Amino acid sequence: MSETPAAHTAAPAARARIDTTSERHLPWYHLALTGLASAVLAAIILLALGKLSIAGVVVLGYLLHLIIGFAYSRVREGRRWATDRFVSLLVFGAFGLALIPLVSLLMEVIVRGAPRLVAPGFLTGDMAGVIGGMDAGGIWHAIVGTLLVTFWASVISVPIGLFTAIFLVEYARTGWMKVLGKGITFLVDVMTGIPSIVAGLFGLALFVTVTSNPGIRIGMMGAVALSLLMIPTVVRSSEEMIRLVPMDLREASYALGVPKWLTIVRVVLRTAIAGLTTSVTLAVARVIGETAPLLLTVGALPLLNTNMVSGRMQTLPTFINSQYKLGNAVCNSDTLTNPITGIEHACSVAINFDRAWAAALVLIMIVMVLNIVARLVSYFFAPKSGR
Amino acid sequence: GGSGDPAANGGSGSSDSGSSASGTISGQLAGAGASSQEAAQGAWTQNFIALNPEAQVTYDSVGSGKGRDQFISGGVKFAGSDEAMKPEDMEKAAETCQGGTAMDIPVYISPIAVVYKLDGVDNLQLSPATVAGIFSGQITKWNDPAIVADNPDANLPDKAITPVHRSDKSGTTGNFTHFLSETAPEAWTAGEVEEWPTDGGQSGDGTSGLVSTVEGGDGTIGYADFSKAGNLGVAKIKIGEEYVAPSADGAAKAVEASPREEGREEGDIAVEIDRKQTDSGVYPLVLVSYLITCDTYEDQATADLVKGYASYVISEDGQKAAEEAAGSAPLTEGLRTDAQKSIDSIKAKA
Amino acid sequence: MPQAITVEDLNIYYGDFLAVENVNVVIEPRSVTALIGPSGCGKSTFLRTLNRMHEVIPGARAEGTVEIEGQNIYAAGVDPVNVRRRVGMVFQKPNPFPTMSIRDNVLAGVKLNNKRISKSDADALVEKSLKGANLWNEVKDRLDKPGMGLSGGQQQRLCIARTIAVRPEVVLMDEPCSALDPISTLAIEDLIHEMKEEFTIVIVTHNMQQASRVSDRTGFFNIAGTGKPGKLIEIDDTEKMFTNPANKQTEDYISGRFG
Amino acid sequence: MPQAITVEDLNIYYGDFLAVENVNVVIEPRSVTALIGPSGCGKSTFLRTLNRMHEVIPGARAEGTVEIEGQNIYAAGVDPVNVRRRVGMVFQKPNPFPTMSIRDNVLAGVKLNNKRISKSDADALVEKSLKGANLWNEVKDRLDKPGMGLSGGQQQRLCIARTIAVRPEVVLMDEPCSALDPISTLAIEDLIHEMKEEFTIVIVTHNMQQASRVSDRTGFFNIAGTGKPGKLIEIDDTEKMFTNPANKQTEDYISGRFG
Amino acid sequence: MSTIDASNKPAARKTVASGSGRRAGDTIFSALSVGSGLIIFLALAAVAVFLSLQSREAIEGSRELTGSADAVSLLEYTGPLIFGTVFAAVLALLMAVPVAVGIALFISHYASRKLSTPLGYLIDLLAAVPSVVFGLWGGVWLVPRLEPLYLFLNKHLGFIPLFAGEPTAPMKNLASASVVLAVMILPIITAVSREVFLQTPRLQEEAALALGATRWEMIKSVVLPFGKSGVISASMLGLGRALGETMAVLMVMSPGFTYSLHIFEVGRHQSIAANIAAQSAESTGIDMSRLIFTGLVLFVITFVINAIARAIVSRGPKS
Ligand SMILES: Nc1ncnc2c1ncn2[C@@H]1O[C@H](COP(=O)(O)OP(=O)(O)OP(=O)(O)O)[C@@H](O)[C@H]1O
Ligand SMILES: Nc1ncnc2c1ncn2[C@@H]1O[C@H](COP(=O)(O)OP(=O)(O)OP(=O)(O)O)[C@@H](O)[C@H]1O
Ligand SMILES: [Mg+2]
Ligand SMILES: [Mg+2]
Repeated sequence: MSETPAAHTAAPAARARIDTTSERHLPWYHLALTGLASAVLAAIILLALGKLSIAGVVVLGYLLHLIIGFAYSRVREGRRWATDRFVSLLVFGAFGLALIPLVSLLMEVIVRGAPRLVAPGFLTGDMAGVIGGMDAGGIWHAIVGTLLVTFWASVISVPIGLFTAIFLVEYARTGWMKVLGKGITFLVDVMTGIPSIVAGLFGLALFVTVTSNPGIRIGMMGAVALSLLMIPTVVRSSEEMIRLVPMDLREASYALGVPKWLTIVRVVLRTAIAGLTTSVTLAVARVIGETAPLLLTVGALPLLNTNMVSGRMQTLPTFINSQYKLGNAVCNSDTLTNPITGIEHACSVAINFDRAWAAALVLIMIVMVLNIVARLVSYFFAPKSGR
Repeated sequence: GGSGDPAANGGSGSSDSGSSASGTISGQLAGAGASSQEAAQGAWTQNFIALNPEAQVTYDSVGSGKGRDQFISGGVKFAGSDEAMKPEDMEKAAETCQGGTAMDIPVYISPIAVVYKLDGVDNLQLSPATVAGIFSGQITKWNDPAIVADNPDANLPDKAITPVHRSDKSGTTGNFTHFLSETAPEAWTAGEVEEWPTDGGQSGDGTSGLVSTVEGGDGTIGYADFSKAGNLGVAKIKIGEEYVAPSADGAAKAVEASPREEGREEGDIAVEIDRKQTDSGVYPLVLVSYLITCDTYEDQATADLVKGYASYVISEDGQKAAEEAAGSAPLTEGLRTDAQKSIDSIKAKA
Repeated sequence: MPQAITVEDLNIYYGDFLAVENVNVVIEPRSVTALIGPSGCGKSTFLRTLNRMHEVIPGARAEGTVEIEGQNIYAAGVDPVNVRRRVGMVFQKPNPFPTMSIRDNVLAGVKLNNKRISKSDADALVEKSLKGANLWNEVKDRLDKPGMGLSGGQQQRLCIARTIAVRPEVVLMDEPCSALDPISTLAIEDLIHEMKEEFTIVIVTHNMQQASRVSDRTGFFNIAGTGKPGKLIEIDDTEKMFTNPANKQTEDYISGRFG
Repeated sequence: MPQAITVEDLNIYYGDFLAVENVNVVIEPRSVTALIGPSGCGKSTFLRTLNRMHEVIPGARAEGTVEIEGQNIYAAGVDPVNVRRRVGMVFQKPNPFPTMSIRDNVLAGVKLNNKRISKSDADALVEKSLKGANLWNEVKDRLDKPGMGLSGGQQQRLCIARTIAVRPEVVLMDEPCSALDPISTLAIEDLIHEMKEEFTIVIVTHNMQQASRVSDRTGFFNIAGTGKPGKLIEIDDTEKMFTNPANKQTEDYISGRFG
Repeated sequence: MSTIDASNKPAARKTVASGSGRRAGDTIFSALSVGSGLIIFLALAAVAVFLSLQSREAIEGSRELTGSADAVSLLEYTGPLIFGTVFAAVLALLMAVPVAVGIALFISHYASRKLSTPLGYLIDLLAAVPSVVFGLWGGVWLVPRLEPLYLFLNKHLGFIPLFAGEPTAPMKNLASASVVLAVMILPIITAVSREVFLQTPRLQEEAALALGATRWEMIKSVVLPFGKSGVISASMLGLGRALGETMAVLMVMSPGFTYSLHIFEVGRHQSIAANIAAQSAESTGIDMSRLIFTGLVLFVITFVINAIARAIVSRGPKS
């Protein structure tokens, strides 16, 4: 040892005073200043190029700030703080970036969907007798259909998914169970890759074979097809959540003479409930907008049908899809008469698109509500850290 | 299923409807098939239900191919198809049709428009060869001499042409390419295809996808049901010596004047559209879509139901409803008479 | 009736690694047995075999016999859950249930097993157990607050309250006081004194004074080196162990402490 | 040069809850100061304000001044990261980095400041730090194994090694020995003796003997009751505190321990 | 306290050995767990069998097996589809994972508690948007706005094969499809990563901070290693979705069947799922069978990709 480690890490001379100016954390407004400078510079550059726009200033300004902020911090605060600043900027940038699609998408859907959404009878009516460009029609039947099909898909996949996750975390620890567990984990991963349309084809083939009725189209088929898509999401994310429950807690419970299954139910699941609700909500959100499998399995119907095991059903995604596919409507005459109610309606060329956007808005709102419910659940059941 | 269910699997007609003594038809009937017919079928089913409140007819627009498949397997009692049944399909359908035969009945005629988006050009006129040149990639500029020759008065820009085709397999593509291969065989060599024959290029899924792609670009051109053209420019096509805009009338006339396919069973009406006809006012770039039914069903109830529905579809009322709802061309009198004859032959298994 | 625990030829493994070798010992009923020894010698490991908590770790297993009430708890057909209900355990790190209030934490042993208990009984049990753990005065006004809100020492006392609320026959304690302040420690030590009237207690501790204060008998574990198995070197009356141990290793270890 | 730490009018809050009230104290350089007091009185809380670790907890804040080298570490513009680099900390529960090997755990702090440390320097530093924490012999053959594979006591010693590897000016220790066996404890205590030649050390301990053995000065914190703030009752030379404390509370507490 | 003692009095205590080995609750529960695992096994086996049976016609009728020049070559048919599918999904993943990790970190370690909950909620909302709507939005809003960026990259970085080629408007190309896919898989990766990051043991974070680490250094040395496997499995979830996504790709990309690296060119790529959706309506017989065969191939691709991911994860340091 030619040199003791202390010599270079702890030699008093090498120690800077705490308030040393060579490396110190500058207050936040330095960041704001560099940000402002970057924005101004961006504006000037764009002006020089003759391409000034707000979006351009934001984007170029952000990129410039990455460089300028870093360089400034590197000089004034040193390498470590500069890196820290840089990463903070990246992280904030990532968030801002994600807001772009989110906001624009919501805006787009709201702007295009809201007018039709508030039209009388849109939320409460169905499509009976609504033909051509008739400026009428509602989606109540599709809302109910979507909720039913998704509900039943959850009824099928949440228990299976949750129990599988429990198996993977709590049981598949030694011996043949571990081998089986590895196999299942792998298969679940593969399952995430099943294209939704294949799930639909499978659900169709399954029911046709079992009932030997080639024309069968019922809500339950859709639920089964969707659960095929939902299960892997449930398994994967709830597995993650259950794994995060500290071993300590299980041991504490075992030591109190609580059997394994009660420990899992009352301690593990209870502790993980917040994460589990998120998983299930995510899984529901994953499938609630699926079109292709439902198209093949539940068909379409302009009326309300709440029977899951008999008759076709309308759902929001297939409704959106078919309205979009119908495209521009024909308006050869100014008015159209609903053959069932006999009421005369105006004709609108864009009505199909309007209905599609409005239905999309409703679908998003449904998931929002589901999310809020899930959040309330996790809020009330999450571990109380008390800190 | 009982009549309480809003819809059920194909054709399980309720027992009391058999002789339709009350004058109304009842029972449940499911059909599936071409998406081109979706708007028209919507109008037909809804109107039919309004006329026969005891009846329940549904139509899933799953595509012609799937519709024929389901019809052959017995999943649905009628199908909608942009193409007449092929002979081998006819054989397969014999079982579903209780040993009888399946029938193609033309019910939906729609002109196909060549749509485009090109600022400053409102009245585009194109000859079939030019269209074929554009879509086969030989003509790439809007101010190409061939286009200029068709439009001597227009102010055509020096802009690239972006042809847009259907990315899905479709009857519209089939009719469009058939038209090109018949009228401009030198320029269009790929023949009649339902799937676009060449790789690459701009395309859209379904009519809506195609229309929105054409709308989304500049200097784009595509083909779509005339009724779906929306705000896009619609080109006049050179038929004979005239430039003809697509119209319901012209389409119906073109179908009327076309021969029937030979060698078909009695009652099976497959139109072989004559794309080369040049009579004044005809528009032979047209799509004919069929209703496919059996001539024999397993029970009287189903037979009555199908018969009633099909009759309504081809009736003057039905065709008018489709015209209003879907912008299709009403069947001409001659075709309707033949179709009615076929429909009248529908019966239950002895 | 608390019973003697008889351990015979016990070998304890983590997978293929023999962590503790050939333990033979009789633990007297209604007494406090302290286990001491250097870090890593297998005290915790051994303790956890006494209520079959060891096997909770994947791959961990024990060979040999541990008899309670003359019944080998490792015999075929014995339900580890039953064993653990009668042999309670307090851990080294405090581990209250994060989803439960202080009150529910104390009642966990009862409630998690879906047992029904009247509110007044529950209240009485909570008070008694918390008093036993010397925590009552600090938390009595916030029994419905989460258990995680307590300081480290308070949390550990909560865990002790939880364990004694089940009133097991045997209580195993793995350095229960290492996170406690002297006053709480003292209270726990007093409690251990009280408890041995009724329970058999085995306690792992690093604090030799604590061992000498609370225990009737003391066992000394040692380890020859890393990767070697731990062994029970000697077990004897506490007084004898701390004044006149039979084994040289024990003497070295104990005198090192007081050196 | 290690420096005195001067604390003036320090109030420490968790959100709205005043946890520690009005501390005024001067901690001598190159000395060991022990902090004792009952559980929950705010020893850990106070300790954590000395290197601004307190503010890591959401809602937690401190008011007042803490001067090191005559510079108030709570002054505007002072970088808490710089403070922490010079005021190291060992925690109550061992917390090695689970994804790192033993070697990397020791080097974790050093690598932050000095990216390009040569392999031989690093080796030497690892060895020296681990020896200082009395862990070298146990782990020298498995430096590349994960730190979590060690027993609790070994883990805590690894954390100590990690902290002293950075060689800070001040070392704060929050019950560093509560999970250690006597032999390791002794080694750490020796190490503390050695370290005070160069460092200022503040140690929280429940073990009053440890306080009397290692510290030059001892501070006693107390709390009037739950929900009340903790207070520094008295601080004085260790010998005086344990033989003749000025304050009645201190005497009660200390004699309770030895009762 | 007589009541308590009564419930625990020695007479009421059974012996240690009482009870019949394992209890019924445990047996049922573990049977349910294993059973659920087996159901997944069966479901997947059923899907695999279904796909294989249905694609038999295409395989048997392929040029490879029949040798006839008229028959469609499965290799030639499927190859570009595999390429397009994986290309789009991988691009989407490359774009989404860094952003998702950034957002997850933002929510877990940068934003204040008060802010982070609604922000997390906002991102979760994206998961709720049905893919048809993504398709609509992608076509109407996104594609025109990406156009200048594409042209810029194409012009100035065109020497990179990825950005080369001739972009034509509307930009219904692989790049647009990947961006839409990235947006679609963002919420699921974010949600899972965020949850994992939030679970990082406080003690370890404090350990790093106490050693004088900056926030980023703390995150780098503690949070990311702790969350690594979570992020990887979240990414696998996202990748699975990207590989199998149908409607959005269908609506945003003009398909083509080539092995082109030029992501800005239209009509060069197609994904398996979108191709099935586009073609299946009008396909019957062997054509349909061929489409189902591509579904089988997608299945196998997920198999392979997951196997690779697994190998990567298990090679990392074990805790
Ligand atoms: N889960 C485990 N897997 C593998 N080995 C383990 C495990 N837990 C402990 N060991 C090893 O078993 C031996 C005994 O460990 P144990 O925790 O019982 O020691 P201890 O005497 O309780 O130590 P301490 O006083 O530090 O708590 C040690 O060598 C340790 O490394
Ligand atoms: N994160 C927190 N949030 C709110 N209050 C806290 C937090 N941590 C501790 N407290 C409270 O602050 C007070 C002082 O706690 P502290 O942990 O400093 O005590 P201590 O003296 O270190 O106790 P022990 O000896 O048990 O470690 C206690 O009343 C405790 O409940
Ligand atoms: Mg131990
Ligand atoms: Mg403390």
